Amino acid sequence: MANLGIDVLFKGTNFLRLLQGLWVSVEISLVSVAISIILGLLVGVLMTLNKLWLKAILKIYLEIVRIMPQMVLLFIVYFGTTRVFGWDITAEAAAIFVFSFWGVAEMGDLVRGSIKSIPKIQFESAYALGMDKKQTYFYIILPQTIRRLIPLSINLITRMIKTTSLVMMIGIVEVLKVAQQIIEANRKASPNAAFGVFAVVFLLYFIVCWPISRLAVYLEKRWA
Amino acid sequence: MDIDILKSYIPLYKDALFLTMKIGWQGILLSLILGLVGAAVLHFKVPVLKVITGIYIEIFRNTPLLVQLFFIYFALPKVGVKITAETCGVLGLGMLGGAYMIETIRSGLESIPVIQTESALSLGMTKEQTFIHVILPQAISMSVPGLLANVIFLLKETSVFSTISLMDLMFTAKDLIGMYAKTIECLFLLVLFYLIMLLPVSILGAFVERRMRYGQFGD
Amino acid sequence: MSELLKVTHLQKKFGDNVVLKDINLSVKKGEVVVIIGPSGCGKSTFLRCLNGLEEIQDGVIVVDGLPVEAGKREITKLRQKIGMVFQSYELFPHKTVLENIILAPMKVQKRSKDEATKEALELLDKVGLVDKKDYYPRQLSGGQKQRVAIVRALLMHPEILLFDEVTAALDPEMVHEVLETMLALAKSGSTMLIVTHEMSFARAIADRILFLDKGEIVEESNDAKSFFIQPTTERARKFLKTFAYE
Amino acid sequence: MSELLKVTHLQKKFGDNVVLKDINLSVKKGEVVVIIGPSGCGKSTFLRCLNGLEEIQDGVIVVDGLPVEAGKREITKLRQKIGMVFQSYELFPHKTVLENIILAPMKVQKRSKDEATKEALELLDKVGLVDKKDYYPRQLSGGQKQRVAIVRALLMHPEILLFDEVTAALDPEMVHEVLETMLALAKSGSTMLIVTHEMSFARAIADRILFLDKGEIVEESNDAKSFFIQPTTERARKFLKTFAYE
Amino acid sequence: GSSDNSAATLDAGTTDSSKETGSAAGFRTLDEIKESGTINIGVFSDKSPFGYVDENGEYAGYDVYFAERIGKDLGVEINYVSTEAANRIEYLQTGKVDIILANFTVTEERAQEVDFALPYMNVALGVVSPSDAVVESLDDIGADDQVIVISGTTAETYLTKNYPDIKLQKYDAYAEAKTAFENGNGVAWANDNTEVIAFSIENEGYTVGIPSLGDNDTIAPAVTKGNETLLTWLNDEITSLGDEQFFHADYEATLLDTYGADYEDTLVVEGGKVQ
Ligand SMILES: Nc1ncnc2c1ncn2[C@@H]1O[C@H](COP(=O)(O)OP(=O)(O)OP(=O)(O)O)[C@@H](O)[C@H]1O
Ligand SMILES: Nc1ncnc2c1ncn2[C@@H]1O[C@H](COP(=O)(O)OP(=O)(O)OP(=O)(O)O)[C@@H](O)[C@H]1O
Ligand SMILES: [Mg+2]
Ligand SMILES: [Mg+2]
Repeated sequence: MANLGIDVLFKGTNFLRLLQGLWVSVEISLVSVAISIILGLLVGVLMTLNKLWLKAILKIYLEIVRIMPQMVLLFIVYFGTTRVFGWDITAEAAAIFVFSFWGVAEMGDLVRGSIKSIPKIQFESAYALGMDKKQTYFYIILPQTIRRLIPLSINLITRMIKTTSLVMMIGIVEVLKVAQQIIEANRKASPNAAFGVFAVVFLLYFIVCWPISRLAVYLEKRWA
Repeated sequence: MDIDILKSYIPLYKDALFLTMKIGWQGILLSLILGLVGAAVLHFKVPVLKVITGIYIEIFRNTPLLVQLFFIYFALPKVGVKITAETCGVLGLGMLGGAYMIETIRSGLESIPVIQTESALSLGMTKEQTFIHVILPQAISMSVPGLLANVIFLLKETSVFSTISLMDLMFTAKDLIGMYAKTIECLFLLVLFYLIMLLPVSILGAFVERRMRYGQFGD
Repeated sequence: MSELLKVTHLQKKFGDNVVLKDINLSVKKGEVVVIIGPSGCGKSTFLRCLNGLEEIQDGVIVVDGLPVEAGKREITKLRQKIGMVFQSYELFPHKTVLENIILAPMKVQKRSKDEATKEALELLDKVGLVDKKDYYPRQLSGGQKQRVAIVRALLMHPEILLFDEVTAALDPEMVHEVLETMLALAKSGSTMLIVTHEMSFARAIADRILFLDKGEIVEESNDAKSFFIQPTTERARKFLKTFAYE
Repeated sequence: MSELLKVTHLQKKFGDNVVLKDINLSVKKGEVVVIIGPSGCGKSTFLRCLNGLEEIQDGVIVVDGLPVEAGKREITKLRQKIGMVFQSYELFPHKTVLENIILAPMKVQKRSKDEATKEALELLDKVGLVDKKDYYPRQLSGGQKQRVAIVRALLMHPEILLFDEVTAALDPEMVHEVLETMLALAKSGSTMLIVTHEMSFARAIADRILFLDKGEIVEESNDAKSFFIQPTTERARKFLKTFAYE
Repeated sequence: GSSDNSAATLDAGTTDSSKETGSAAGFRTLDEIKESGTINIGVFSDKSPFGYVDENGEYAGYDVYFAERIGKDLGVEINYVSTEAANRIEYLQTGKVDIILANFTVTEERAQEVDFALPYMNVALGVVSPSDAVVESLDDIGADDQVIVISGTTAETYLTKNYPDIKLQKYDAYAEAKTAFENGNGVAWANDNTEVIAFSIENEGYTVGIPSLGDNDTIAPAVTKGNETLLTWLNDEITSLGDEQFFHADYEATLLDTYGADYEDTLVVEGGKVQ
């Protein structure tokens, strides 16, 4: 087992491609998280309103996201929209849609939790100062909510990056797919390439996710 | 959708469901044990072990389960440790879950006011008695919603078991699509069986969360 | 018109639970009214009704000629006439002392930042906190926080100030500094409604004492000193006894 | 041996911050000592040192002939001699009133469940809470919680009871019921060290008053009445003034 | 009785609607493809030597060699789409690719979903096992022994249908299946004989005990069901390429390294005619 196949990575543009694949994962995650935060704020606020039908709809939405495997969602969005509506959306768009669909629900729930955890007295003292509902949410409640949320949403980024390997199902070539391509293209020359390449992939994931989750811990402590 | 096809596939999905549940719940049990032990280690700041636990958490939380399984299943035999796919699935899921469970239980522990520990100590209880009778039960009930969220997350993560030849729900679906090309039927059953597996847990989670909120605020 | 606040036949229920029954009260400009009574008798609820934080089931509340109706658009106008300070935790934790104070004047009353800041600093100076203007609430002691909350209410130039047990969560020395601030306000002629459990403070500051029990005004006295020595009702006597030992 | 507690040259630091300097104190069986002083002067820290919740940097604490040494195994033995009640939130929320009370006697002193329960019910009866035995803490008022906490401490048959501002978080009427319970204990001959901000209560219960300031015993008086009227030190006089208005 | 009826109705309904979408947006005709200037071809990107990405990021392999020629003859650019075994049909049915050239074995079930053009390669099954315990007949396999297969391959379908008692150990990807086989997780590995033969050539200690199993299958390009114009063009193309022995050239360029010259005639189907 002397040759673990790391050398394979230095053939041609292999390593560069691996990094490009990683960037695809990170990019999809970042865009999705950005969308998730913005829409999640809105959904979260909606979740706290006392409208029964709205609550029911959002609850169902949340349950769907929790229970449906992301791969099924990817299939449905990427192929289903074409079948049913005849839309031909790109795989990247489908992936971002599905990840955002997931993220918005999760963020929404986090936002709801954070808003609920803000003492009622914060609303009331804003009202007592003559602010209306909109001003109260905008200047008082949301800024506090966001601070609690940022560490949590950072964790969502790492979870998304780790889940992006599913997008290969709709033809997107991300880091794990590139890894498989490299392993297969070099199977003859270095049969053990799987180990080296996967070790590097393991490391790459760690290098990307670890600082992000440390940042979350740091912010959580700072804003606690 | 073709009902006959659905009917003929259902037994396959049922087998997959049983396998997924079997491995899933064993893995979850393991993760809970790891979670308790790890959280206790961090809580008591046990020298050495504390550092090991920290490293363990960082590694398992920041890499995908797929890659973790790959190492346990394919790399360990190369150094002479051979385990069956099922054991590997349980181990992999348990190790990943453990890292999440530790964090959840630990934050439950941290949310218990120091005064609880101190009043138990002033009643003459030892550190261990305090932990077991006073702190842990409270921490667990504080963490229940988080623990259930972890359970759902872990049951869903079983979808990567296909890598190590375990015929879980996801793999069954992909496999049947590959062989017989009945995409719609296969995905429909996949969603249905995930519902069967996860909906009860999810409902339980919502229920427990509501009960806890009542608990905190009085009646 | 020297009558600032007029409450007639006020009734407030939570579900079937009648919390305030037929309350009548009229407060003149410059008056300091102290409301005391056992826990749960409805003191906080009463103050909250006054600035429309609670809907009322019956009766009329009129502040400076305008009726208080919770939920209506105009309520935000009305609330600018009423300053309110709560028991605690009400400063906005994500804003500095100064930002806390000038936020509402700027956003609600559309005053310029410079002008609001100038007045805020003057008021902060009066309560001895001008050097803390850039601190965050968590960096302040409880007593300092409450004084900032008072300044925040004052900057809106309210007609009436409502104080709900503003010292209940404070350490004794801090109680003192907050109550001193309130005494100063009373001397300067502010109209105030104060709920408190500090009997000696109530005695010192009150023009009028209301004793509330089970949602009713059981005793009303324009002579705080004699009320504390010799209340006329049995219920008030029993209540006051809980503050003495031996 | 009637000397239950002896503290000599006690020094306590947090880092470089000396919080208690050279404290000397001796308490006899049956004595009630009340400790007063401004916030942050070290009252709580002192009580916590006494039952080994804090490590001390210098000096000796001896309870009933045994030295208190935080962190040592024997500390659990010693703590059984010392009952302590805190400001609040100390009942175990996941256990009923009765379970809260009998947990330590059973687990620590290995007493039988029946015997512990029997005594617990007797004591609960004394404080008027026997009908609440199966309630959970969240179903009790603050005053009831504190009385349960006192019973819980009593069931361990401690030699000394330490009370740290047990009424600070309570509504005024509840303050009364808790203090009455403590007065009854004092009358029955319990040895107690009490930290409180309730001056009239301190005057009523104290055999001895300690006035602590900046970690030092500034004034010690065996005559509570005259201390409150005419303290000998300037610092005590200033402190007492913060409790009066006008 | 009644359940049969409802199934039949449902079935009819599906066929109708799929026909509708098929003609509306389901596929692009030959002219539409030419007009657009680009053709979308679904290939494997990790199945060397048939369809893979080389170390410079370029698609290569037996299937890709053919795809390149298609692009050239149509006079259009090629847009490669990386497919998985499980989504090849979906890509065609939604018209997201025009042709699948991903080592697609012709089967009855698949033929109901997509239209296959003429074949361009033979495939049969083979079984490889460790030399010290060679499996020479599938009847030798014990009740507790497991045979490794790759999900979605014809080997899996064949064994499931004809040897339902044999326990299969299924993997998603080649790399994993082979590693597991090397680790001794199964007594044998059943796959396309091309693969197992190559494996025994490259790895010492393994023997192909069963070189050919079951029917001979073929591999062919597939298009969306009903895409007559493209199908006809592909069939004509394959037939005429036979004249220049194109697929032999393809073999020599892409498969020779792996299989050597011996298998050239067994594997290659020239001009769409199976010998
Ligand atoms: N949001 C609410 N829903 C239902 N009942 C309420 C609500 N708020 C207050 N109450 C009830 O109304 C009554 C009066 O409460 P309120 O808070 O006004 O009393 P209080 O006099 O301010 O007491 P304290 O001195 O303890 O502050 C109490 O019986 C209380 O239980
Ligand atoms: N864990 C700690 N770490 C560092 N400093 C502490 C700690 N606990 C207390 N102190 C400091 O020790 C001093 C005494 O605190 P202590 O709580 O004993 O005061 P206290 O007299 O009980 O005040 P209060 O009346 O507010 O309860 C204070 O200056 C406090 O800041
Ligand atoms: Mg109140
Ligand atoms: Mg203290």
